[in-house]
Amino acid sequence: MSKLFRLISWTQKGDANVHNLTPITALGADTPRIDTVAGVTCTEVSDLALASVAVRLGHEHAAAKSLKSLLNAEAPDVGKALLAQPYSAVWVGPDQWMVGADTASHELLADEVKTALGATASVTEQTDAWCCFDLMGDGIGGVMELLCNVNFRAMQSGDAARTSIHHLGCFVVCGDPHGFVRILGPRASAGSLHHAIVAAMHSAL
Amino acid sequence: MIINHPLLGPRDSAEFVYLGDASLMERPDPETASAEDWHAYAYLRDNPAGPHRELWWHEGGDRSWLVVTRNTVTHEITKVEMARDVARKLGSKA
Amino acid sequence: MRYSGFKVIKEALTGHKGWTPAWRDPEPQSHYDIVIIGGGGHGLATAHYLASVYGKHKVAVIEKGWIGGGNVGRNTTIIRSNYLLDGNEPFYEMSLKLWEGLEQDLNYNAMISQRGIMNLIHSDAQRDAFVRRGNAMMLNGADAEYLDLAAIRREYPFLNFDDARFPIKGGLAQRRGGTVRHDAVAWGYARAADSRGVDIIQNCEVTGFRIENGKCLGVETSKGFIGAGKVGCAVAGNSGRLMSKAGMRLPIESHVLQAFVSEGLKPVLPGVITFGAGHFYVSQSDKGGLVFGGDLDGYNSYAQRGNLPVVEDVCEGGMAIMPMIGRARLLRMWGGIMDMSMDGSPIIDRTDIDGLYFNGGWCYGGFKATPASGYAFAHLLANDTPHETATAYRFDRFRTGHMIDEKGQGNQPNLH
Amino acid sequence: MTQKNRLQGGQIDRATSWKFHFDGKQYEGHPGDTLASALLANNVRLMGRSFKYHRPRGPLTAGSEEPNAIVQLRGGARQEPNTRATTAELFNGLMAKSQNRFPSLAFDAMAINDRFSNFLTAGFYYKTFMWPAAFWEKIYEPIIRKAAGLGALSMKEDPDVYDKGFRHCDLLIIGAGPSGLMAALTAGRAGSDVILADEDFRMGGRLNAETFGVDNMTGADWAAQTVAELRTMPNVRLMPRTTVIGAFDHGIYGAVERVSDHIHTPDAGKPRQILWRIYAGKTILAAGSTERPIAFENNDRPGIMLAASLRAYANRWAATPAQRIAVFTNNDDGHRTAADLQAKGVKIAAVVDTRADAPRSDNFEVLQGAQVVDTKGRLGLTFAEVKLADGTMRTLECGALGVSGGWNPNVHLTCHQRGRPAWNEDLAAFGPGADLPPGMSVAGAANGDMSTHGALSSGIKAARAALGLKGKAPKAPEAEDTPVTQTPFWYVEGCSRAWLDQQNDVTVKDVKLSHQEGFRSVEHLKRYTTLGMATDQGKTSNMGGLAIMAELAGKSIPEVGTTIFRPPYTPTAIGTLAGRMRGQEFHPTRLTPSHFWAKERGAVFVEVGNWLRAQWFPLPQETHWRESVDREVSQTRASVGVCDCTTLGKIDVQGVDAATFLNKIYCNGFAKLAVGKVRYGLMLREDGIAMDDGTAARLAEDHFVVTTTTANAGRVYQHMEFVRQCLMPDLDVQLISTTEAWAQYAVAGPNSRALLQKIVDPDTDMSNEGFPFMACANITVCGGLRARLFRISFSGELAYEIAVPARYGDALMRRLMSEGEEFNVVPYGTEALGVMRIEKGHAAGNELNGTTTANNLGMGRMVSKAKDSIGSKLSERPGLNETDALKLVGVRPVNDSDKITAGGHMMNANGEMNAATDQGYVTSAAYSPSLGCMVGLAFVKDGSERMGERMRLTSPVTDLTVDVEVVSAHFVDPEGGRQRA
Repeated sequence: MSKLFRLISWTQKGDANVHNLTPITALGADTPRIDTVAGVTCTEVSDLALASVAVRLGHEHAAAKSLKSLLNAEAPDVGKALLAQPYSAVWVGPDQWMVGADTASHELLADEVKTALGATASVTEQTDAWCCFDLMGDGIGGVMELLCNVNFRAMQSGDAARTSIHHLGCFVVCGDPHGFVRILGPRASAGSLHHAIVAAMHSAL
Repeated sequence: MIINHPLLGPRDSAEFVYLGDASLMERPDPETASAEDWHAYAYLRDNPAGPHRELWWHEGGDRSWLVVTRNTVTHEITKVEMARDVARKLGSKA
Repeated sequence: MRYSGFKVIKEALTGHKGWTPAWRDPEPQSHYDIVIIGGGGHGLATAHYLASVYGKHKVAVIEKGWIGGGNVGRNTTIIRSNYLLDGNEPFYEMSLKLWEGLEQDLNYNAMISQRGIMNLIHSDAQRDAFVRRGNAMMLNGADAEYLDLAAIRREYPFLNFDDARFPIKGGLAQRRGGTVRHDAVAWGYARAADSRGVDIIQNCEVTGFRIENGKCLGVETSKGFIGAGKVGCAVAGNSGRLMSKAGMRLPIESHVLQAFVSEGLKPVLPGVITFGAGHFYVSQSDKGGLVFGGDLDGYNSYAQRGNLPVVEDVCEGGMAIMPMIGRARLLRMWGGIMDMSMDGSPIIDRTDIDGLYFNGGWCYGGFKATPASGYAFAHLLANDTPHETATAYRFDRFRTGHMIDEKGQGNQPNLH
Repeated sequence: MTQKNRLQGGQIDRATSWKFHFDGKQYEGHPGDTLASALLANNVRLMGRSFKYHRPRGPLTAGSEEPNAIVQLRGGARQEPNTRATTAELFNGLMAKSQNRFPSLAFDAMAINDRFSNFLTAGFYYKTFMWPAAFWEKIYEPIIRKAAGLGALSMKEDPDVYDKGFRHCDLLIIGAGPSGLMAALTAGRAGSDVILADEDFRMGGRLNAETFGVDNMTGADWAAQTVAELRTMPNVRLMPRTTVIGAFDHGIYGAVERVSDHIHTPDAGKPRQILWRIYAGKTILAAGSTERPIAFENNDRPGIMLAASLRAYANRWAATPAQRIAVFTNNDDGHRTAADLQAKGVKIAAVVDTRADAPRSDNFEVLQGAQVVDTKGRLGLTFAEVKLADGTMRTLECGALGVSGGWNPNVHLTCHQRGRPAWNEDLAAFGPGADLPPGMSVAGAANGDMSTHGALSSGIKAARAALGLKGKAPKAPEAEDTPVTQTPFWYVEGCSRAWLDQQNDVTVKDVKLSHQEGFRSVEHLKRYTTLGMATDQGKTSNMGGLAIMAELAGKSIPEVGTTIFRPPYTPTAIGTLAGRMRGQEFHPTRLTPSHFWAKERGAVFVEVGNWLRAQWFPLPQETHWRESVDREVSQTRASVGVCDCTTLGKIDVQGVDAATFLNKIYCNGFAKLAVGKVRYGLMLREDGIAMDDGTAARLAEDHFVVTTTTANAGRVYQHMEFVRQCLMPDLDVQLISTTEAWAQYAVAGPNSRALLQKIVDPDTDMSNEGFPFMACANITVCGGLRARLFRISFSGELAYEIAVPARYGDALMRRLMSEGEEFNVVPYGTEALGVMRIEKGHAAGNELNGTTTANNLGMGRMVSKAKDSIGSKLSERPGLNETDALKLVGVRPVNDSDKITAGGHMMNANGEMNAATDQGYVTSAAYSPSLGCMVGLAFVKDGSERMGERMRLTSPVTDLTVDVEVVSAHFVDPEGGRQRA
């Protein structure tokens, strides 16, 4: 195998955090943005590592097994999310999941997941494809119904849906129907998404 | 409109991208097909006033292609299938 | 009966007792030289030119409902000839010239109003494309004018120049473009054709074609069989439905296009304006309503109605480019069924069935084409050769790879 | 005196007085008033002018069906034309103006039209203004346009914001009258998720306008009590001030909530209105019914109103247009009006009833078998001329006349999916038909259950049926249950200038003329006379027109049929339908990872799709953009430049069959691409036309990264998913977009290697041998950060693209700039990028315009014959392979100072220049600092065979024609030595 091929895997690089580049948040600052309106807060989440898992054809069983041992739980079913530590997961499509963890301890999450699933699944780093906002407080239902077409009133903890917010494809994960929802959106449009969320907060609250 | 996604349940059609007649899945066999077959495949449509099998892509959802049977006069949707399953059946037929 | 200033005054002073029906209501004869299926703008125009230009008088137009009830009665009334491709531009330019003389030709005031059409430009690539188009128009003898930002600001001060997501960079104008009182077009052609002996038969639905060894002998209708030397189909929107009765599959899908009108407002718009960074075009009628539209709903449909997402999309475009209409109210929305062809361009051609001729595939460009479509179809029906401006509108262009694709979207009708 | 016509009682808050202005004059009203009720209470009847004849008009109704009392509300940028005074809620400081009059409402010069009404009949325009031909455009039309319209826009940007939202429910109930309230109560108590929407600001419908009771309390009190109970139910959402405007497919309803229209200005951050998309499992339409007038001569004077509206003003708003009124009716309902107003101290001149057997009254005079044949009063009603049963005439002095011709169920929403209403003989009116929108049922007066008790019971029934509730049905409250049988009476014999459509001035005479001229279908009638096309959408006028047309045609009304009711139910502000999607928020904005850095550098940005990209980076002393761009190009070609190219689409393609898959997607071969290598790829659409181009990098046997153009990223991804799922479902391939995950920068120029060597960690061999042209690898930079390196060149220079996780993009760009100082590194924007790719002859969006083939692009040989790929077969059609097909070439001016214009057309050196002699067109043009003149790329007929030929470039629309020379598209380094160096 050529030298280049040897370089394909990052796992052979020891500590990934020795490099000397400083990240910025999706909104372009050093620290996450927090907005509060009438007791409801919108908090930018900048320490979420993400990796997508797509099962290889014919490896459904093996992949499910490996994923289960990685997550310490069954991979979430259609429309569901696994809210756990150290790994969380969201169903994103047939035989596809998004796995999440803290960047601090899982900067190389994609490699971890790939190592766990091996040839049974395709794994892609998605950490910086997304921005993330947590909505917390009483009355988030009123905010959500201005933002997207998910029936939030019917959502339970652990329900997840892909939907459109301000013409942006987003994931909505319900942590607590009465006070916690997580919104994942395209990172490059973090500003537009944030603007839409805060405008809806001012309108509904 | 509301498309009853086989996996996700009722979803607004605004989340989907429409392509056209489901016959687009029946691509001619490059080995055997005639020029006329290719012309018919790419350009001719039944365009029925009534039930129509058509392709929708769930872009704002799970990125599945669906085969939706929808009445073009009333917009009533009577059947929704995962396109990949339909394609596999077609494949096994061929 | 001819309309004249004298007649109008006389009737006004004598209680309008002398006005007679604008067209007769005859029963079908057993045989015609030419039967036109479809009492819409194109069918009626075809009949008019057959009678007035090509000397054919034994002609019938058969309509399943009331004339003018299809797309000629449900469109946004715009006329223009700002096309790019050689297959199109001469045809639409002829159409515009026919519009310019229509009132005198028909002795009917269709209120042709050439207040101009302005295509706004929002990017360098778009400017390059519109410059190419403007040049193509002028090289084909049409009028076109490129306006820079300053000129646009002068002529359309109410547009969104200062807070635009996609700033206006210029525009391509066609001053001879404009609008027409759409219903009057159907009525005017019907009245003129009728006065030359054409039978306009309403509430007469075609149930089938009588085809014997490859020749079409006439049509079966709800009023019985009507024999014909030639049958011309001009039912755009329902082409698929009709031609399937002749066993034909077409390079066409039927789609719904919504259109909108606001409450009557004091004049605000000089002419037609099209937004280049969203789906929105608008003009103002002589009654004061803003008449506007945008994109197709996007799915095959024969239902003359659409859904909310496109209504919102169009209004978003409107507010983006002219935010002063926010408090104007949308009065009515409706849908028309479009013959969306595989390259976005129409078909005026003979079919493989002897004596059966086809006119359709107008996408949403049908209204402006009405006079030329009628003229070219009449020419084809009378001479069996395509009119010089319509030679490209052939069925077999897809077989041979001679598509006329203005938008460059390929064989996906809902993108044209 | 103020509020001369204010009666006692009513549902207004007399404790509070509000001041408001109409046409500059100040009046007083109370909370609970509408503008119309407050004006009537202040003895103002004249509120508007009609469209065509400018006739003086006052309110005809007390609701959203109002054709006449249309005013301009508010002022400045909030000026709101064509607003119904009958539904506009009064607020303190409200300002309104009458419209469509000059100089004043009382004296309107345009009322001259009324004198010429003989000329201005239906269809008048079509017959005239044609002589001489030129006059229409120049003289006639401008005059007509000047008279057009009713209200005026402010022409200023609407300062208010609008929201859109989504709500879901088991049961949507439209209308909160007796049946709607009862349905909500039934469903709410059963625990289902209910939304009750009503256009009024006070729920209760007719119960608020009538005097009769429900369960031993007044209807209004019962309604209030019921609303109070519903408010306690968490599963019931009450939406007052919310008009359901349309019934769309599959149980989706559009509804407009007027959040702030009843206050002076919206609170900070709050919307004026909200468009709700309501997703309803089931729907009950309980929209009530609308009273219809009777047509008689001069039936349009201010003071002439629908009888039940007169009653509503008295009972709900304690207002009357006059102290002495008469009633003209063909049914018992009219008598209620007389009784109720009399009870409030209003004098009843008489009740004129068309029926010979009309019920008598002890309290007021009833003229049986009589008809109102004419009226008097210039700016308001003074006298009504009555023809008695015996033919003798009698003049009634009255300031108001209540007219009742019966009731029409409000079936509009039942028809929004093109269902047709059905004729109800008892009511002599159209009721809901059989083909309702799926999931909808109809209750109460909308369904023909006209009595209060009937409405209440039908509400219970409808709710139980919709929700499939079992068990014993609750009993409906006690209420009046008088049966309604309606004998039709449409117009008074012999009337001519009797108004049907009051706003559009359509009279009985016009309908007769329309019939006479052969416009006999309802659609023709509507279009020829404009009947029912005014802002009230014909709610009070259509039936009268239909009845007369039916009589003339010798048909029954159902035979004549109706026109189609279309959304919206009432006119809807365009701003509401747009919501927040306007201004800068029209579309979301996508920012590149280096955006914030570029902003600091003072970059000028340009919209590319939804992306904002740096177009160029001006230096303080630079006064013209060309200076900046030329510098960026020269410095890059001389040393090194950096450009953010993150916007290019990136698609991660993995799986055992990834190579097989790409082999099908691209027209050129990919099966044999070595790991660690990149290859240029061209994608065709199935119709053989070029769709997109880009590169595919093979990072592993089963892993590719595909790039697309910025513009086509979305469509290409969709196309690849289509091929994967629908055409090749048995391949092992997985796709996911990674466009935004990676910050990707082009580092170009002779010093690019030297610069990158300072960034890339040492274990990557950057030598030309170690990392040759078209190599790619996963590497690390800056001491261990994962990165991707591609040696590809768009500029034609020695160049790389380096990618790091997006969050580090900002830092990497700053590092490249600092480390690059020694090389005089320059950041360059999209303009310089464009210049360099044109100089290099690379095709981009302007060349890939959806009509060009591989052949046109000079890549015909790339279309592999060895395999089948998408589009390969149809690309063989003759029309796409003609001998003189357009070929991509370069053009440069013969005279270096001449301009090359993109969009210009290519012509032969000599001869005419027209469409017939057209030789092609210029796709892209730019000034080339490298060549010192403008250069362009062009498609020219048989271009590849015309190198060195002199041609003309003409652009009449920009008034330019220059001599040009056809040259190779590769202006710079045609042999490609630099990028391999």
